[in-house]
Amino acid sequence: MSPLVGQVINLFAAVLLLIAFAMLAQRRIVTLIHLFALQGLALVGSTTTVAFATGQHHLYWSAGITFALKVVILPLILHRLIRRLNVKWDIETLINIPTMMLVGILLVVFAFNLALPISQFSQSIARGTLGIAMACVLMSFLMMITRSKAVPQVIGFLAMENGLFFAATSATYGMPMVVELGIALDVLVGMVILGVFMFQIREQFDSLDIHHLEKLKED
Amino acid sequence: MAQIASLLAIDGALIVVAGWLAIGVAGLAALHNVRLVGRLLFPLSALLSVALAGIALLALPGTPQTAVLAIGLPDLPFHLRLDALSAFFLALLGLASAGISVFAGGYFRQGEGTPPGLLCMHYHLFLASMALVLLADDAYAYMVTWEMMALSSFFLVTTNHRIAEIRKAGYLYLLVAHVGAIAILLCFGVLQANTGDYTFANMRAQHLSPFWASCAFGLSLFGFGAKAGILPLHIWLPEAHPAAPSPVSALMSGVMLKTAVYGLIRVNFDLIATPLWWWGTIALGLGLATAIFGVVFAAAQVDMKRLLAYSSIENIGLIVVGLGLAIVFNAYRMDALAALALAASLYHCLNHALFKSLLFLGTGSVLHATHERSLGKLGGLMRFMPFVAWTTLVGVIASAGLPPSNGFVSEWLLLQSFLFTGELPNPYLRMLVPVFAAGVVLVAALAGYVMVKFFGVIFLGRPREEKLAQARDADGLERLGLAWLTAGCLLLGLFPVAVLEVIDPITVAMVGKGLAQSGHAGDWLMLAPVSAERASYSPLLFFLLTLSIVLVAFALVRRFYHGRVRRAAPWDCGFPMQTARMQDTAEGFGQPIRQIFEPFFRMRRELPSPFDSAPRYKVTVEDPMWAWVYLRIAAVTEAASRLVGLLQRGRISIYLLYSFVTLVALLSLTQL
Amino acid sequence: MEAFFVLLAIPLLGGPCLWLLGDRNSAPEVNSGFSLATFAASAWLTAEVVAGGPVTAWGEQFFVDALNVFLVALTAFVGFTTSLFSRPYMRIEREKGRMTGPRLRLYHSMYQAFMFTMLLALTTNNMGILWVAMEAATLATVLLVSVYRTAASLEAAWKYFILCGVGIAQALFGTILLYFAAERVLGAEGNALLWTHLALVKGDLEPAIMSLAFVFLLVGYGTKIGLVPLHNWLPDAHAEGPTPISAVLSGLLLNVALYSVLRCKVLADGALESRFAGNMMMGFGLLSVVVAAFFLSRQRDVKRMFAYSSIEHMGLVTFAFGMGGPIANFAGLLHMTVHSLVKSAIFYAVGHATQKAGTQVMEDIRGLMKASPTVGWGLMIGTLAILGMPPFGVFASEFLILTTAMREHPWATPFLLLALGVAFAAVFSRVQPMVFGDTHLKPLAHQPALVPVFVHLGLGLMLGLYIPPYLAAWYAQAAKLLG
Amino acid sequence: MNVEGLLAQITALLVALAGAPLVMGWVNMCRAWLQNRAAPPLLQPFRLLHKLFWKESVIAHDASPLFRVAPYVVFGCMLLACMIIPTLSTNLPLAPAADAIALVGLFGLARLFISLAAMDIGTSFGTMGARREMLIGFLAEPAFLMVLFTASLISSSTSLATTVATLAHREFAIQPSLAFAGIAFTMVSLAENARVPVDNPATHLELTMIHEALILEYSGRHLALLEWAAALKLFAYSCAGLAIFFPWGIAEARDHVALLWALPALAVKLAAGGFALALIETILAKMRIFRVPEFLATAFLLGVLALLVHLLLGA
Repeated sequence: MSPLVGQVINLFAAVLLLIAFAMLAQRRIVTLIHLFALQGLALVGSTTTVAFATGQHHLYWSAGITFALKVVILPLILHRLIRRLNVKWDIETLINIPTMMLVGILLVVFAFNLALPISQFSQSIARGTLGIAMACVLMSFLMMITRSKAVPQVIGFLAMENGLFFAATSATYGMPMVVELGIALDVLVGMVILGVFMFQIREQFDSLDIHHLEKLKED
Repeated sequence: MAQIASLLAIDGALIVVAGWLAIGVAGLAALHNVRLVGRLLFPLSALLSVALAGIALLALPGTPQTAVLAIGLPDLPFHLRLDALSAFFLALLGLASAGISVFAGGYFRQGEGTPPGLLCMHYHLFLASMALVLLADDAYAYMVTWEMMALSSFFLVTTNHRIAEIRKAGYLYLLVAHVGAIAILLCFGVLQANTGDYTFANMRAQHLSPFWASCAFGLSLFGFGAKAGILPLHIWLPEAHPAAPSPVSALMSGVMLKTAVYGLIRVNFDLIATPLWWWGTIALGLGLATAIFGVVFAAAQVDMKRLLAYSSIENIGLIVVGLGLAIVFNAYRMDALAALALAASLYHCLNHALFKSLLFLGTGSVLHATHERSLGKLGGLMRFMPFVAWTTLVGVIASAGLPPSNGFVSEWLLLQSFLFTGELPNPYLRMLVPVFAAGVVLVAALAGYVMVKFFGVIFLGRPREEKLAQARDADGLERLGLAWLTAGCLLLGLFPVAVLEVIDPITVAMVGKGLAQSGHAGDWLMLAPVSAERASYSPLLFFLLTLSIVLVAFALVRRFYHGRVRRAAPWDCGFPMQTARMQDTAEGFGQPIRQIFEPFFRMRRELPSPFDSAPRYKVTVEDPMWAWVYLRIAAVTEAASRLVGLLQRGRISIYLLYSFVTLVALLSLTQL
Repeated sequence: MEAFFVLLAIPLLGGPCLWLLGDRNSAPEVNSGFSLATFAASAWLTAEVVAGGPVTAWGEQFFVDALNVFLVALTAFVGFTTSLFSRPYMRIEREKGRMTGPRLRLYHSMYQAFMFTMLLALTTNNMGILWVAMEAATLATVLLVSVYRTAASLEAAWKYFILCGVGIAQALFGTILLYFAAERVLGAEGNALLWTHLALVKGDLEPAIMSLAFVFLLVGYGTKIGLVPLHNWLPDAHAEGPTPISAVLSGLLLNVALYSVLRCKVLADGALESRFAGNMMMGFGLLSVVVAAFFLSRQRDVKRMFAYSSIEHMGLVTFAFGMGGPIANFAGLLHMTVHSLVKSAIFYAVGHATQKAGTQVMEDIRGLMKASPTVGWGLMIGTLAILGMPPFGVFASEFLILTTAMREHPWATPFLLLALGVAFAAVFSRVQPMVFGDTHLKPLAHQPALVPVFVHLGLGLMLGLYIPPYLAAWYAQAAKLLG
Repeated sequence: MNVEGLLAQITALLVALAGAPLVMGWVNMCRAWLQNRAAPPLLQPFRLLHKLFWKESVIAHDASPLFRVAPYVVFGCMLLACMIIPTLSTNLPLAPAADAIALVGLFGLARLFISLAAMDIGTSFGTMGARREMLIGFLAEPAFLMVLFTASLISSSTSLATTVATLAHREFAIQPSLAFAGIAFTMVSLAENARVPVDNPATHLELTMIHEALILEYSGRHLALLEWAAALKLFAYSCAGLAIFFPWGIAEARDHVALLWALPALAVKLAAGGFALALIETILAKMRIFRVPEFLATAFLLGVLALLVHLLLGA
């Protein structure tokens, strides 16, 4: 296995992380969707590289599914959704963006620290990828926490899945095929249900602002 | 014959339990048939009670018998054991419940909430679970039956559940019982010493360190204290007893409280091998505080059943004082004295079971005849209900602890055991214990005050309400029940030596020594637990002497003088407009006590002004433990739950943040 | 082998069938029929296990051992009784106009789908499939939570979806890490996620990875268990969804999620050789018990209250498994079983009570005993059972848990004492006036299905006094497995 | 049971029956002298009793049988008390039937009956009297028992006969515990026998009386029995006090000569005691009823103190 492949994968990992930061900082929904698609693309790239390097053929399948799902279908659905629901902007974040970036950096440091001792066990090409995957997951989590509208929250959720998928492919050469299929199915069904939900919420509250969804509480 | 009987005793006890359960089921089948339930099932159950008492008394001196039931946890079927201690309490249960059940047969009528058949079921479940509590020989069986007992009695208390107050009383009762039960459970957790074996036999074999043993003691005192009504856990008692139908109050006060005493004895004398002396002082202090508190509050009550409930608290206090003393002696291995104190406690258990049941049943009859519980609206019932009045009078004398009744015997024994504390090795205890004795005496004397108030206001004087003149005396079954308990009180009072002989095997088993009584068993007349020179008391002689003096005096007066009587109106002080409402009231009777013990009470008074056209005087006396303990606990809980409520403010971002923080925190933990 | 197939095929078929059937009048009965068939299949499987011990199937993709066999039977059984309960319940809802034809169609098909995911999660040997099934379970129920389309139910469903989705994503990361660790030992093939294989080599798994993996798995599945502070979806979803769904969420989903954690704990314990996993579970458990108890004391909505009670009980079970040891594990398994039975019974009774009263606010439900003695007694007995009153099974397990805790972790007992006391005070003070006292409630249009209530309570009662030997043997074996 | 014992017992009984009204008469005489009045004859109480016995009993309409039984019971209790207190001899066959605690119980029983009887008619005075009587009782009883306990601890026995015998055989020594006990006992006796400063036996002023309020409704033979019982009570208390604190001159088992000497000794002691009582009643004023609890609490405290002093100093 050539060091070049490792470098390529690391490059994709870096791109993923960068996009994660960008999503954290992004205010416009449309751009968020673009970034999400871009992240998917990076994921496809890294998966293909791993598949190529290790000769694990099922990873090509994984890459294919990922491409179909995360680069094509989901962004399309999301675009349709925001067109139909007529939401393009998401001005309000709950914490201001510089603070969020700062927290994001701390998270990256934290994730790297966590991953450092275990990535040495990795037989895989790119050792740093696990840390990056974890950082991506945590940053998507942060994004979900700080967004106050439904659609960006969902995108955060999907970005988290991307991080997970990246961990699965690059750190472990992919999960067994059955599992991956299952995961993909779940994500797809989840998206459909989410779509249904969005409409229901919209219908009920005339808005996708999740501030409306704060009635059930202990008072 | 005795051999055979002794061999089969535990099976006999189980048959009785099964019989009770069967009667309960039969009651369920005859849900609304009052006649069947009252005339057949309850008297039948009373017969079973008598049988149980007989079996228990036969089994008492024998060797412990065991049995294993096929139910329970997989490795822990119900272990049962009938030893002297449980036999004694079973006999107590049998004796008291026989009278109560017969009375209940005449008492329960239609239209009081729960249908009679269901009531019959709860009632017999209650009886059966009490019997099983006394038989249980492993922690699980004990706890299951213990809680069944609480549960069935809860349903009995809330028989009349349409009334919100009664519901509240039942709730409070079950809550305290449940918290207490958890404490008992934890106590067993300590005693099993991590062996995973919950049989009492295993617990006996464990040698606990002083720390763990003290934990067990504390937990048992809390747990059983909650059931018995030791300060400040007594709070449910004065609520639940008035709420429950009278036979149920009788059963709860007379028997159920004793199961808690049984538990205390079982744990602290049987299961824990090595008691520490300071446990005894704690029990003494708590017991005395409970007794004083109970009796002082009893004096201030204006509801007859509430008064009796506080009086029960007092009696439990005295019993615990005796147990505390026994623990102290036991810790110093002064076996004979420990036996004396323990015997006093046990004797008092038995006495209290009978006379308090009798008094509660008496109030039941009064309640039925008048539909009135408030002392302020009763009076003069002796003329309309002579049978109830005279039987109650026996209970009153016993409760006041006066000779020649049974109540006096146990107080006498208790005071005797106090007088030997000069031999204690610990100088502080030597000084402290006489002070406790003084307290006990004070309680006993105050009990007399309370009982005069109780009897005098209900049965004596003139009827304070018109309708009381229509009151009818108790009939058939009710009379039988009252008579049974009255006879019990008298016999226990007159033949204490026989009772102490029964108690002897228990003290031998628990503290290793019986009373000296058994040494010269021929002297059945004279109660002299240590030696005749030290102290002696012969109630029978005492009673016969008094009786003969009274009779001789009567005969002589009639012989030498005359028996003429003229009826006239009482002396009215020259004030002709006297009505029955002008009699002294229950509030008035309690007034001196309220004044002397003012700091105890939380009193609210509404005093009329001289210009009121319709003057009203109202005084409410509250239990200070409410404000001091319970309301504070409630407030703290409230505050805590308000704080906890802040966790859930409805914002999904915050919820996600919780997950996030939890995740990060746990991940950080892995790095440690 | 066939039993697995039948067991999973019936609900899998049932979903589409009921979808096709739509809102015909017979749909509830068909739903019950499928559930009954599932239950029969589970009985078959159970019988096979009783006869021949642990079974695997399809290249070890499925397996049943002592730990999950009783859960399979329990799940199928509760699924069946809930379907019985839901027949009159849904008819009444429909007459009230709260359910419409399409909603009923969704309800019935998703019900079967949910059952499928539950059984799949329980029987699969593959940790990855386990994750898939858990996620699918969320998806199957989320639309049912919002089936009434009220603002509150939408909100509840949204929270359910997002919180559980995010949570379960963590579990996926944990699963990946698990795979990452396993791959080094078992090689990069399909078997590396098979639990039976993992269990064989658990001592060789890299501790550093496994500790991270367990944290992610615990947080992930813990969200579904409803462990505080990850529990926030649970009361909302229980309160706002239809009552049969509350019953299966409480009675089945929480159990299955806990089961997943247990599988992971076995592996983590084997790898870490320390009490790390156990301590973490004890911490979560204790926190859940205490916090839930205080939440209980501020409830007004009856279903919400019993949802918090589920959190409390799940906390207690988690605490028990955290303690470990044969007795505590045994108690935990028993508690799972009985809690599932009793809590679902309570929800059935509550369902009818709320339909009678037309509200879930407890202050407006009064005197059930008078309006309908059976519902009243059902609720009363169920409540007493769930509060740990003997002779019900809940008490048996609490007995074992508390006595064990007293000696092994005495520091925890004051908290438990406090929590159980507060919980008792809170729940009972609310249920008592609901059951007793006078009433203005009117009888229902359809005969309520009370057989399930009393069958469940009867089983709960039985488990307190007598545990069948084979069940006890399974518990003991599973307890040993859990260490 | 031996002949001497029987003889002593019967003597004690007769002495009590006859002596009690005499003591009463003696106290009244002394008091009259001290107050510069003409004294009634010593036998006046006997005449009073005789007169009352002959009179018709007037009973309220509402009175229950309890009302009529009570005087006999009270009389019986008091007589029994006199029989078990070692007045002349410690060799009393009936003494083992009741010890010091039972003695207090006996007084308590009498108190219970008289109070209940007072409540029976339902007039305000009766109930008020009963309430006050019980109030005094619940404070006096423990104090009395503490005094007896102090004596019991010295002799390690609660049996009155043993106690007195032990005390009589000791060398004379100043015992602080007994001194405390003695004061307590005096206070208790005053309260229990309805004497000044707690009650005034000579008054019928309704609002202040205690004992008289209790027996207000009684007349004729019932009143006679109650008056006699009151005299017996005073006698019993006096004898008990004398036996404990001045135990000299009391005969012991099988000592015929001593029994002969015991009677004059008792007469002298009673005379002195009666005079002291009259003196106290003359010097002190009656206190308000609300002061009584304080008075008796002091007595109780002194009793406890006596007990503690004994344990502390061993004396």
